[in-house]
Amino acid sequence: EGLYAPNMAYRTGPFAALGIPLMNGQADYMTMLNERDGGVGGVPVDFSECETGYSTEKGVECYEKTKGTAIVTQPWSTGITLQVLPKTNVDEIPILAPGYGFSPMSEGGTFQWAYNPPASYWDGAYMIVSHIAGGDMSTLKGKKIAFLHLDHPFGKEPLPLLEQMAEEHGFELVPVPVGLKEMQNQSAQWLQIRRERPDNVIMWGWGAMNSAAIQEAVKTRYPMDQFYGVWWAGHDPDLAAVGEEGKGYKSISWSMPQPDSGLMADIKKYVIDTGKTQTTEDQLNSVFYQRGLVMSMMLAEGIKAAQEHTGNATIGPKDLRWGLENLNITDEKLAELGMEGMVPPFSTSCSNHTGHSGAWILEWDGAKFTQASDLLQADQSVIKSLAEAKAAEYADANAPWPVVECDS
Amino acid sequence: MFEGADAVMDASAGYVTEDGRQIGGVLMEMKNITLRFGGVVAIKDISFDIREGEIRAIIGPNGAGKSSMLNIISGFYTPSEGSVWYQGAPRPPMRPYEVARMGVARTFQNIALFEGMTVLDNVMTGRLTKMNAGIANQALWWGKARDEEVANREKVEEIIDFLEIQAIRKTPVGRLPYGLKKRVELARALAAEPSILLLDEPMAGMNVEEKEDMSRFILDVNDEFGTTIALIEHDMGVVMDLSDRVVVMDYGKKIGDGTPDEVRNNQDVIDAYLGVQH
Amino acid sequence: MFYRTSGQFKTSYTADMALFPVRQDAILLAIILAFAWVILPLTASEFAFQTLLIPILIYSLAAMGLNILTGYAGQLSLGTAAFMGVGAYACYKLVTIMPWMNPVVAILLSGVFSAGVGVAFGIPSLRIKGFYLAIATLAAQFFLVWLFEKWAWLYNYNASGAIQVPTLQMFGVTVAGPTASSHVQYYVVLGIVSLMTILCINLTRGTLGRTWKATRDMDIAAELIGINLMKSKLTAFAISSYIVGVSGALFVFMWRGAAEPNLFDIPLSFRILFIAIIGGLGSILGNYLGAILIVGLPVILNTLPETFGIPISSATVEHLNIMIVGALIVFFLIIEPHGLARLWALIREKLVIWPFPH
Amino acid sequence: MLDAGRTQETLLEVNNIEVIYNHVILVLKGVSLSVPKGGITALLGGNGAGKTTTLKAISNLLHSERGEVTKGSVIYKGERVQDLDPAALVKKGVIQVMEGRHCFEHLTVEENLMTGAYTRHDGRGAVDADLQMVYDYFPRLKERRKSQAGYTSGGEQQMVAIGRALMSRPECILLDEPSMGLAPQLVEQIFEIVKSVNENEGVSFLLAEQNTNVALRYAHHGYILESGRVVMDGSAADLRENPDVKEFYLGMSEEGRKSFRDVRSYRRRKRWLS
Amino acid sequence: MDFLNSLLVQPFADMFAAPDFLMQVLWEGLVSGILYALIALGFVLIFRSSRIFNFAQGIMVVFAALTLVGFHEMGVPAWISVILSLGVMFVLAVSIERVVLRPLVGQPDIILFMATIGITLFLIGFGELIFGGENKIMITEELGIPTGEFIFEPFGGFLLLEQKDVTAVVVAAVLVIALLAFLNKTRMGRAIRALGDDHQAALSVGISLQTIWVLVWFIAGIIALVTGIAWGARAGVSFALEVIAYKALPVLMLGGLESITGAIIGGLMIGLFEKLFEIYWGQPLLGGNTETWFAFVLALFVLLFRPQGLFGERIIERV
Ligand SMILES: Nc1ncnc2c1ncn2[C@@H]1O[C@H](COP(=O)(O)OP(=O)(O)OP(=O)(O)O)[C@@H](O)[C@H]1O
Ligand SMILES: Nc1ncnc2c1ncn2[C@@H]1O[C@H](COP(=O)(O)OP(=O)(O)OP(=O)(O)O)[C@@H](O)[C@H]1O
Ligand SMILES: [Mg+2]
Ligand SMILES: [Mg+2]
Repeated sequence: EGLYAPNMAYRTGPFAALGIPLMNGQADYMTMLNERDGGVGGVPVDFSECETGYSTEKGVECYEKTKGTAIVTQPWSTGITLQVLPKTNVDEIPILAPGYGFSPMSEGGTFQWAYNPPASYWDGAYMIVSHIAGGDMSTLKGKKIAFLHLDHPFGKEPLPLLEQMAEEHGFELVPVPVGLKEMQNQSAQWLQIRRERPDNVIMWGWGAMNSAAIQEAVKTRYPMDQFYGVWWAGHDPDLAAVGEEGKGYKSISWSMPQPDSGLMADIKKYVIDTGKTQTTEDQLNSVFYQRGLVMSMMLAEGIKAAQEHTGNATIGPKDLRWGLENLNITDEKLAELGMEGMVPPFSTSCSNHTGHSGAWILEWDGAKFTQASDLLQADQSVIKSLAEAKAAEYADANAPWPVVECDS
Repeated sequence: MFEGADAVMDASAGYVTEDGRQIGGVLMEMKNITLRFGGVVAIKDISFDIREGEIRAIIGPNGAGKSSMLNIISGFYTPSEGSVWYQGAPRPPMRPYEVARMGVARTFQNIALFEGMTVLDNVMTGRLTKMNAGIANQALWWGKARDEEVANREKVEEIIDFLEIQAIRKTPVGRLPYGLKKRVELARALAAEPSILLLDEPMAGMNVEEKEDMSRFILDVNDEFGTTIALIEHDMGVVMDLSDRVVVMDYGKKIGDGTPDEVRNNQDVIDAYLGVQH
Repeated sequence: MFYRTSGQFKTSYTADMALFPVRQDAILLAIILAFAWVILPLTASEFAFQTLLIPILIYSLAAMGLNILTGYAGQLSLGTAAFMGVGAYACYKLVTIMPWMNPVVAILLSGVFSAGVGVAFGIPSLRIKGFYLAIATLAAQFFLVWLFEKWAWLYNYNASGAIQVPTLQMFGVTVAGPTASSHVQYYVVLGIVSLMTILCINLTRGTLGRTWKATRDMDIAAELIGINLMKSKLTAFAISSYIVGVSGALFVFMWRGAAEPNLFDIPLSFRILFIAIIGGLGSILGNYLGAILIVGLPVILNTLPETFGIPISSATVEHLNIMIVGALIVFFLIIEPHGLARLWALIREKLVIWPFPH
Repeated sequence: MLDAGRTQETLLEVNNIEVIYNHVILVLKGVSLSVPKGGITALLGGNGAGKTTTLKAISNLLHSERGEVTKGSVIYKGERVQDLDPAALVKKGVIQVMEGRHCFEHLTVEENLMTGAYTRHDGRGAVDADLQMVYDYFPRLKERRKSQAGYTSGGEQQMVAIGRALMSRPECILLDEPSMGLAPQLVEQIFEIVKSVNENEGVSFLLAEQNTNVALRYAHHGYILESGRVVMDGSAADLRENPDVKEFYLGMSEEGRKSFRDVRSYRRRKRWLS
Repeated sequence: MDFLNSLLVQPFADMFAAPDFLMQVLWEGLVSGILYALIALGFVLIFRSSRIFNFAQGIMVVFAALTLVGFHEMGVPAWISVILSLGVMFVLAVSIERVVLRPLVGQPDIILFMATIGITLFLIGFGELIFGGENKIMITEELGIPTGEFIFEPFGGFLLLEQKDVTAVVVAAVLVIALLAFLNKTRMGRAIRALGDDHQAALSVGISLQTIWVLVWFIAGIIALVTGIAWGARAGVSFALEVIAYKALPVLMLGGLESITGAIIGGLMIGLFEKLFEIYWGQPLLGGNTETWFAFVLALFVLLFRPQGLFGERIIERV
């Protein structure tokens, strides 16, 4: 039958706008492997989707439905991730949550079955703040930074880190929550921003919230170059709607579209031209579509590692867990995959389920996103200690929670 | 099975009717009642009394304020001026359900049955004031709740027998024809064992035969249980035959009060209401 | 023929008021109970427990709570989910503050909190009626969900703002948390739901039930025949919210394992309202029928394309699902506006006189 | 009191109709009657006899109550009208005044009357003239023209309902229990108006009534309906003299009017039911 | 003391300190209020004519806007797209009348309410199937709606009014006046109101339910399209817009379910008060986001004193 790696997609509901290009990218990568190489290690990958509409309830239903035969769970929402996290300990099935989920999941000793490579939200928040500081955190003193976020587990994720940093570096953090129902009607939030006059705005937004926020920012005359978004807030069409006026807007990203890469050539050849996709032509070089490719690459590499480790082409969830824990995405590896520059190199281990690849700042130039920084890195000494503390807290609150000591 | 009001009555009052029934003292008295709705004056300074054991009719043209008067008696409207005296004392302002618990039961001009319930349940609601088992008891269908249910069911069955509606006991009232609905409404009112029963056009929309039945029930209730009855009706035949005394209202004012014969011959009443002499 | 009731005479009012005056009903119920308590647990798969059995029971209970308020007492509420939330958060606080507490006791206790909140939000019903009241209940819906989001104490200051069910044990058996077995959870849910059902049946056929129905059918008349509307409405709010609260606690503790505030948002309220209405307002049985339909239908629809091997993307299936559920709601309302329970009653009436048409 | 001068041309004819509610409740079991042009025809009978149902079957208002005519036909001016919708029938000149008044509570009295002219397309002038006519018949309505119908008294509402029907310039009015809940004087008044509308405007009436006494005084012809069947019919004068009608519908015994106090005795059964 | 200060003194001090900001807040409130009111108008119209509480009004807004954008994406010129979208709304009205309303005539209110929720679900599924879930951009410029800004500098501050918002306000005003005239002065309008009071009686005087309902749902569809354009111009068009439709509910409650005037005034009040509350009390004191519930609570309080809303028809309670 092949390797069953279902994806809990959301092509419906209020967040579909974001989900569709990402899920297209993910699916296309696997289709390409199946077409070109007959799958991974000669075994085809069954990458069918289970629609959740970003509803946690449906997500759990998908999890229950697939967990018997699936080798991995890709929950695709922080809410679903949190929900299935305890269950995976029992069911022994790895969660792959690339670039989302619960930041302390990097602590592999505590979260043995959860992986969120290549970077966590805390990494992202840290890098944005350090970019604002221009590398010198002391310049932050006395600054005011507004944190515009979805009032939802996802949006609140970076708060503990940002609060800690604000205290440490002496800037004022103004959290500005956006309710799920207010996503498209943010005038109150932007009035607050106008009143507070923050030096920077960091946005942790999702779905329709981002485009509304960008439009409001333009309207309020907020200087775009002081406005930063998480990697989910760097969706090309959102910016295209404001065009020139969005010039200067920045988004952190651990992926970078590479239109001329070898991978894209293969994708075109095996997937697009054969019509085995839902992708539209104009999506191909967007940030989100190509990020989807990277996500599936991580899964495929995990599978490969597991196959090599066990010596079997057909692997189970436990084997994949080992594979995801031993990802080693080097520059050479990326070159081999035809993905140079699409994602920074990183590797995972038992004590590091995230990889902490670092990320770039992308900047909207009025027509497209361009790379606007070198590779940034979060200071892991700060993040690690916070993650350890929060992981311990989590294990405590959910006792008895199995925890292992990591050797590596 | 019903006891009338057992309060002490004004001993001096009381009279004997033509057919020899002893009527007691004043049970309820309206004193200078005025009722306004915004600018509309529905009732203007009306006073009259209802004596224990009598059948008192209220008649008058449409919109005279008869139903409003009944609504005042049963506490649904609060008079703008004046007050209702009950058993010799002014009644403090109270909610309709409190009035009902004092022994005032009624039927409605436009049938107000609980359409979603069966006849039996409708009549049982008339006895809700008599049931007071706790929620826990009821939830477990145990002890007091259960005994109460059985005891009250027996009472209700007596009333159902009395009004000859046994056959439709378990029928949802929504499905009943008009005449039977009116009868069920009467049953519900009787179930409360009222000391005074207010009937708002109990015979509207009935044919002669059914009116005859209804008359029989009203007389029996009055006779057997000594229940005081206040009655609004447009069928002059019924009013003249059944009632002991009649109040006539017109545009919110009282234009006559007395025995049916007195009223029938009152020129004001003829002009305002009867049209031709009945 | 199987449903012939002739020959079954009642000789006392007590017998006439028994729960199942018709023998066949009692037999049918016995069969269903046997299924629920013995046969299903033996045969059902893990998937069936998690996506059908447990949620159907929990949704039935929530709908029953709503039905008390809307179907029996006539007060339309659109805020059911928020009261489930109150139950769930109350239960979470109870078990985290007092970890020694028996989980079932905690679940039953948590209903008390939502009953209290329910009464507070029920007070406007004394003045406000009909759709105005329905919209007013949305105030509870939106305010409470907002509160779940903002009041960090409720979720023990978790960074994510979500609550996570800890592992709970009762008499040495794990009943909640990730390691609890579906069988155990199913029995806990079934036990509580069965108990609540019996209590609800008794309440709705007795004094209180009649008070509520009178309030529903014509509140003015009810007050004029001696019913204290305030008491009637507020008890309905209290009892309804209690049941809904318990169902909310079960929802999170016996099924979902975790919850974020917007889980208790308006779509859940509507789903429960659907169950109550499609099942039949003013009926206890209807809640089960409605839940089977509304919970079961999407699960079945989801598996259909696979079973028939129709190549169709999961998103399209989802779109079609939503359309079909919407269309079916309209369809069932047209077939029998009084719900599946009434449909069953009609069938039963026909069976009683079968083989004669009238 | 059949008017000799009137034409005997049949305006409306009901042939053996059967009506079933909710697919199961058989209410009319073959009712036939005819309404002569320019006449007042009374449909009498007890509660639940099927009077309202008959009228609704004619005016095609049964559908919204889940009822349907399963047999027989309704002929108006020689044309089958069963399959028309109510609006088309109103245009043809048949309008029903429903039992229990059914005014539009939140519309003013005058707006209520104006809705009666909904199907008309003969210009403002004509409608205004008819409005004036209605006010002439019912001066009381003119006084209350600006108040919401929901706040007018029962009698006034009945006047509104009849006036509203007149506004459609009908040829035939189906009048359902006009006397219900009205004071005796008003009952007379309303029937007087019916009579003068009938005489002055030439409108035919089919009226369902429980108040047999009054109805037979104003009608030309009567039908008596019991449990969904016509059990008797004849000219109003004949019916009034019939001993059964006298006993059961007029409340008279051989010795004249009975008192309601004396009805506690055993009653004779109706002959036609045994 | 501190608390009282921040509750009763500070907000007003803030208002005085930055009057230009206050004016901006009021304007934003006003604009969202108008947009809520537009959604509410559709509700009111349908409620008046049939006592149906049309929950689908919100989704009709989304659906209408998506249709418009969808046609334009297919290359149809903007104004032709508008006409085609109106055609679609008409077909929708006819189908809803045929398939849903006609078989349900005479059923209790709550059943019809449920049916409209069924319609809502159907339209969501259907709309996503056809248009996909992506956020679309309203064709504001193509429709000739001005997109510039008016900038004022009151008290030396800064006040920005977007021209498209101004357009929305003007359109809303025109729509309301037209609707009021239609309902109160025309034969059809009277028939619509009559129908709302008593279906049976309306039938009996020859008012055709079918015609009126199709008409009313079609007008509601037109209002939905206008609303969709106005909202879409602000926030883009996607199904996420549906949640905004909930805001029409407190507006209805406050204004009264059957009042056109009520919808407008209720909308303005809700828009203004919720914005003021959020900015001056909600954000500083309650952690923000009070807009999700404030409107409902405000309406609830008003209802405690006027159970039929500010402009609703008095509930006639008689026995
Ligand atoms: N709740 C109310 N609000 C405003 N006006 C009212 C109200 N109730 C009654 N009225 C008015 O008071 C007057 C008296 O009405 P009431 O119902 O008492 O008359 P009635 O004598 O019972 O007439 P009928 O014989 O037609 O029943 C009428 O003009 C009526 O419109
Ligand atoms: N919508 C309905 N569904 C079911 N049965 C009905 C319906 N309407 C009337 N009936 C039944 O049909 C029978 C005849 O009713 P109808 O209203 O025609 O009687 P009526 O002669 O007008 O009586 P009344 O004098 O009470 O108005 C009654 O038994 C009634 O219960
Ligand atoms: Mg009256
Ligand atoms: Mg009738």
